[in-house]
Amino acid sequence: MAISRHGKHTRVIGISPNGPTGHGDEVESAYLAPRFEEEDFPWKQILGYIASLVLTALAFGAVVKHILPPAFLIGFILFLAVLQASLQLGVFMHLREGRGSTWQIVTLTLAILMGIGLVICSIWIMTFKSGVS
Amino acid sequence: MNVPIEPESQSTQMPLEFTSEHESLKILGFWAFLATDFLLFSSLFAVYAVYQFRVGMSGPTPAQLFHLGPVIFETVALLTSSFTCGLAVYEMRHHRLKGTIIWLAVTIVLGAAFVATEINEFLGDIALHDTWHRSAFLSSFFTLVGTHGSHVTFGIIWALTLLIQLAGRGLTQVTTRKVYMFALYWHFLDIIWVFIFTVVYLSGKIL
Amino acid sequence: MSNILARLFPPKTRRPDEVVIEIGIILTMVFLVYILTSKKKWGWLWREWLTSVDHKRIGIMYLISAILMLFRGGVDALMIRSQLMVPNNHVLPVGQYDELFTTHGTIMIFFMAMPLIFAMFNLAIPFMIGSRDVAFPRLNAMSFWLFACGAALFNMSFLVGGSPNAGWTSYPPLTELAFNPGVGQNYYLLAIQIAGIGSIATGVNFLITILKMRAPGMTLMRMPMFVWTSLVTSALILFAFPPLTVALAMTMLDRLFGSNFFTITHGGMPMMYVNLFWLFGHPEVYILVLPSFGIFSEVVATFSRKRLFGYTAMVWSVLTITFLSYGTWVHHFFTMGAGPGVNAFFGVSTMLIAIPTGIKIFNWIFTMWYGRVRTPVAMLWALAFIPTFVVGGATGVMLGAVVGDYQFHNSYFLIAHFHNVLIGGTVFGLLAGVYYWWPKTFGYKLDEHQGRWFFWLFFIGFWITFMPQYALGFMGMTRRLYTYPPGLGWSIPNLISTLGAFTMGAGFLVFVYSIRYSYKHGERDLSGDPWDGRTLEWSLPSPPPAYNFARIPVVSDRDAWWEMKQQNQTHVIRVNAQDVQPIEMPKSSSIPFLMFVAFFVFGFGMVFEWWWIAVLGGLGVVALLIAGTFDYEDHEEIHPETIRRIEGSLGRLQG
Amino acid sequence: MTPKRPKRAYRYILFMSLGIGLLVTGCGQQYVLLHPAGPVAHSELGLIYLSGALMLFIILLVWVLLAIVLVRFRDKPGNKAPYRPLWEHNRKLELFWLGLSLAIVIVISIPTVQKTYALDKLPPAKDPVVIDVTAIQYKWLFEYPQQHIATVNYVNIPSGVPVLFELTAEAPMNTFWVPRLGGMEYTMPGEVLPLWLEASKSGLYPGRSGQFSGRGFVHMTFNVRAVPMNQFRNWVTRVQKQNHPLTLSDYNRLVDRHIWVSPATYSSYPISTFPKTTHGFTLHGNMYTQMKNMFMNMPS
Repeated sequence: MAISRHGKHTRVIGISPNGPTGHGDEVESAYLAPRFEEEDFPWKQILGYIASLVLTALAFGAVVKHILPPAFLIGFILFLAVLQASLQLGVFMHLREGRGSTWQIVTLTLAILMGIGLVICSIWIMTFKSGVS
Repeated sequence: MNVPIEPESQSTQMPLEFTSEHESLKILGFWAFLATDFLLFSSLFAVYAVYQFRVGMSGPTPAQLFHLGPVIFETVALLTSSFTCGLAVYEMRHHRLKGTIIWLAVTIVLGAAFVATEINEFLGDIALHDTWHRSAFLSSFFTLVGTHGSHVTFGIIWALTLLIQLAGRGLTQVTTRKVYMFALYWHFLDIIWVFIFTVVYLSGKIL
Repeated sequence: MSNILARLFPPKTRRPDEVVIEIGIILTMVFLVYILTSKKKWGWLWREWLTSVDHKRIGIMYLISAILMLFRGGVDALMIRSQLMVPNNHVLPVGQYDELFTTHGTIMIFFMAMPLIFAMFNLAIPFMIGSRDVAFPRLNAMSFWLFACGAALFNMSFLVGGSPNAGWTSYPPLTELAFNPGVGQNYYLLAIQIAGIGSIATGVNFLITILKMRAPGMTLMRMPMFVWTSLVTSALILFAFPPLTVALAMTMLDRLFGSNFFTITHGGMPMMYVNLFWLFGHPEVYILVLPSFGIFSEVVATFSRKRLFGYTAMVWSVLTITFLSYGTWVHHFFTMGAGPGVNAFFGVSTMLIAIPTGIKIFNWIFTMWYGRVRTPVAMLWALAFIPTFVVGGATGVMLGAVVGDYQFHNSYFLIAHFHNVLIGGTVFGLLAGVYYWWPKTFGYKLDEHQGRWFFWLFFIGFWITFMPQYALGFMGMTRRLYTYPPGLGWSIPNLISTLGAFTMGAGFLVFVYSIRYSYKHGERDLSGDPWDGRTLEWSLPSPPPAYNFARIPVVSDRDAWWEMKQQNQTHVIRVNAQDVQPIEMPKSSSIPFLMFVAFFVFGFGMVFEWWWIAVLGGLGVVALLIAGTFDYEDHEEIHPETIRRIEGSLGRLQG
Repeated sequence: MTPKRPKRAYRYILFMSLGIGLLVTGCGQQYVLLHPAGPVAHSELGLIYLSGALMLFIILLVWVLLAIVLVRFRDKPGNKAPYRPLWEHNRKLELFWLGLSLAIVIVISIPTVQKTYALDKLPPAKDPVVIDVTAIQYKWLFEYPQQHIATVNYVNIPSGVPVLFELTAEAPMNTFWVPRLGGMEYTMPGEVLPLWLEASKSGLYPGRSGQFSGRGFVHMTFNVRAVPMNQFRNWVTRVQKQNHPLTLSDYNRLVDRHIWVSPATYSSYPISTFPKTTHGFTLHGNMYTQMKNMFMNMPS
């Protein structure tokens, strides 16, 4: 069952915890139980929007002002980008919602792992050439 | 042993787009597609990361090529469109057809502004002969950003067909599912853009 | 006009046998058209097959295409082996030899093994999980037609324009315009790209099908092993194909639009292609072999009359293989100087895969332990798989040991290794599946006696063909060599190898004859359970009705059907005449087939750089997508009366 | 179907003769990988033997197990072997083969990692001879930046001294492979990859390419001739005195893919040739060394 974290403004649209999905046994369906939440005013969306603008401004400002040495600066703005992405996923893409949302989280997590591995390994492989010392 | 099949009565509590078991499968399928698309962009990012300093004999470097002004505009436009798209889904979940259509239309307009700015930026580069014939860096830059741009363009066409369907059929199990899927796609493109903004444009100005 | 003709039919030396083959292909097509017209079968073809979204029909179409492609790829192989039979041979012109090994590899991987795997998916998985269809039937049809489009485009290169000639891996800069000006490479890029889109769609489809469409009670750990391996294969497809898409697209942009990804000027970096290609290519190996592992698990358990040994360990090893397979791609280019750190890391990760694979092999052997092993042809293929695949796996570890690979890379040792894995693993496994599920698909068994001939010819031929190639590797023979001088000791192993290849070819002919023979005289399968099977597909009549299950079974154990038989509960799969409900089934659609046409036009235009044709095809694709989104009538109901009639005629009505 | 004694004996003989045949032919000189002529190839062969032996053990284990199972548990009337259709789990057995595979992988991994790092470094004490290798469509061009001479389709090296090959390509990729001296390395346009090899004793070692590079790929062969150091020096001096220099027009003829040339020797080469293909960077024979050589070779 979707747990409300927003007090009384939140109307939880849920299914009883043992609500079956028609697949799997009880243990599985505890994870796969449908979960949804929706509010009476789009606070979440508005806050998310403001946060995304602030994060963008932060990254932009940091780069224009060159507040850190390049390596740290890139790390910092990448961190901000990851925050932004999580924001979009959580607020706008309703990642945790759905019938059997576990599967979309698993798929996406795997894809993100693979994607990061792909980029890092490619850089590692392609830019580091052995020299005979 | 006998696991009961889901009673339809419980389904009515769900948002419309999830009520039909068949339609909700498509949403999960779309997540799987997004995972694939994410890896497509990862590959493009990997190529860009390796190629960004391979500017050839005479090509411009990232710092020389990029102008942050239009990029900031693009970023804000896309972030805002992501917000309006979120509002469209919010309206849809509250069964307000008119609100859904309006916010979706705003999303389309903002998306179109984004694409127009990007095309304008590209045309500016091409006018300066900074085409992708010049260097591997330019090839990877235009391909990465262009792939994102064409995704956005495709999204706009998709949203237009959705508007027609919404106007004609109202909010049904099928149309809401389609709007929800479009929203996922649109926010996903926003995420990709955040990384393009960071890895391509901002990093290009740092290094 | 003459310009166009010169591009379509470039002036190359066409030898008489080529002309004969080309005329043969054209005559066959004319003949087919004539037969269809004279027997008035066009409507039937259109309604029952071309527009069908039924996974059974689609599976059969995959199967037929795969067998055709096996023939084409096999002929390529035989011509390669003929050329290499004796030293200093010039049976084939050098250019044609280059085309042959390219089309052989590409066809076998992308247009034979992949569709055969998808055939198995389509013909078995919905039955095994107790479902009436796949999650997205129309997408399924589209996958098939995109594959068919890729295959058609690729094979057309033989007739029109010229074939690709840079090997199935097609490393740039050899594939760049500067070194490879013909249209052959364009065919390669477009054909694989289009078929690849179809593969990704299949991956999405079966991932969701298996995750969400299982019968009640079938938990993950109650899924048959083949369903497990198909699940992870689908995931692998999702995660592995994007890098290929990117690599192919970039090569295409280089060739057609003058970008500089893999060129040797302006900072292009050919090695990036290699990196991306193997990012796809290595998981692809597991995409090809994991379904066979699954088939093998089913077949061995069935014909040992015993539960699969170490099911949990098998599941975990499959998952481990999947995960590890993404971290090993560099072992395909240890010799590209990425440095000792990279090489050591990827060398060890490669060898780690041997652990779960080893576990699986022992589990299969111990599945037979304390069992009762029958050996029909399906089981023979599965039994042949173990000793063959273990050699391939073992030589794989030798190749994974980095500095050993410095010597083996691109030598015939490697050739022997991957044929050992791909034939011994993939092909044997899939043939086991073909023999195992043939009665379920068509309602009759393939002839066992002829099947044994096929098996022994192919199996013995395989060992004769590829064992000498290990020796050739130690003798320093490298792959893709057009010819070789005498005196290096290569002559005799090559001769033996060629004889073996022709033995395999003879086996294939027996197979084709056997299909024809069994169609007429094969043993009909009336029970629906010819092998005394264990999983749900054997609870259905052969061939199953359009809706598969009149009544969705409830699963309480791993080998659901076996368990029902043990407890004399087989009647539960039968539906009561009174409570037959209407069944909603997907409706046929012409869009997937039209997609084939549109993509074909697009691909053809791109290959020849006739942009207006390409744009026309591209617009067609977009138009069809839009048409699809406005098509709300994608389901229809089967009337209870129809179901009652069908089930009644099969003798499957209760009461 | 009962197993017959004579048939088994026949199989036994067959396997024995096969094994012996393999062993005998394995010692033949044509198995170049088994006859290393230098430390690199020797080290690589060591690992091949180690992994090969362990793998042979696994292969035989699996084959024997399979044979036992097939004989013992065949479904035939009167088979007395136990039948336990529900037996699907045995922790000890499963742990045993998990441990076995893990142990084998560890045993192979350790020397693999060691040798990967070891072979990446030149032996410290000895001063290497540097040879710049360019794969052209369909020739091998060898340039000696220290001696400033060039050869085509063959290369002479001193024996007992490590030789550093700096590999690049003018056109599609090839691999540089001299099986008896050691494993291969790619030649890539725009990149320079190092590969060191050493011939312990004098001799003629054939080399070839392992990466298909186009229609004339079959011609991508060369010979490595290893001679003692003093002979090598004499040869260099002779070449510098007697042969013609490699002119730019010669070079342009070399890079024409339609022209096939026989082995050739040049007393010098245009300094720009090698850097041209690699954007002015080589590992050892870098611009600095080359310019130094140029000055040293200039008639004063």
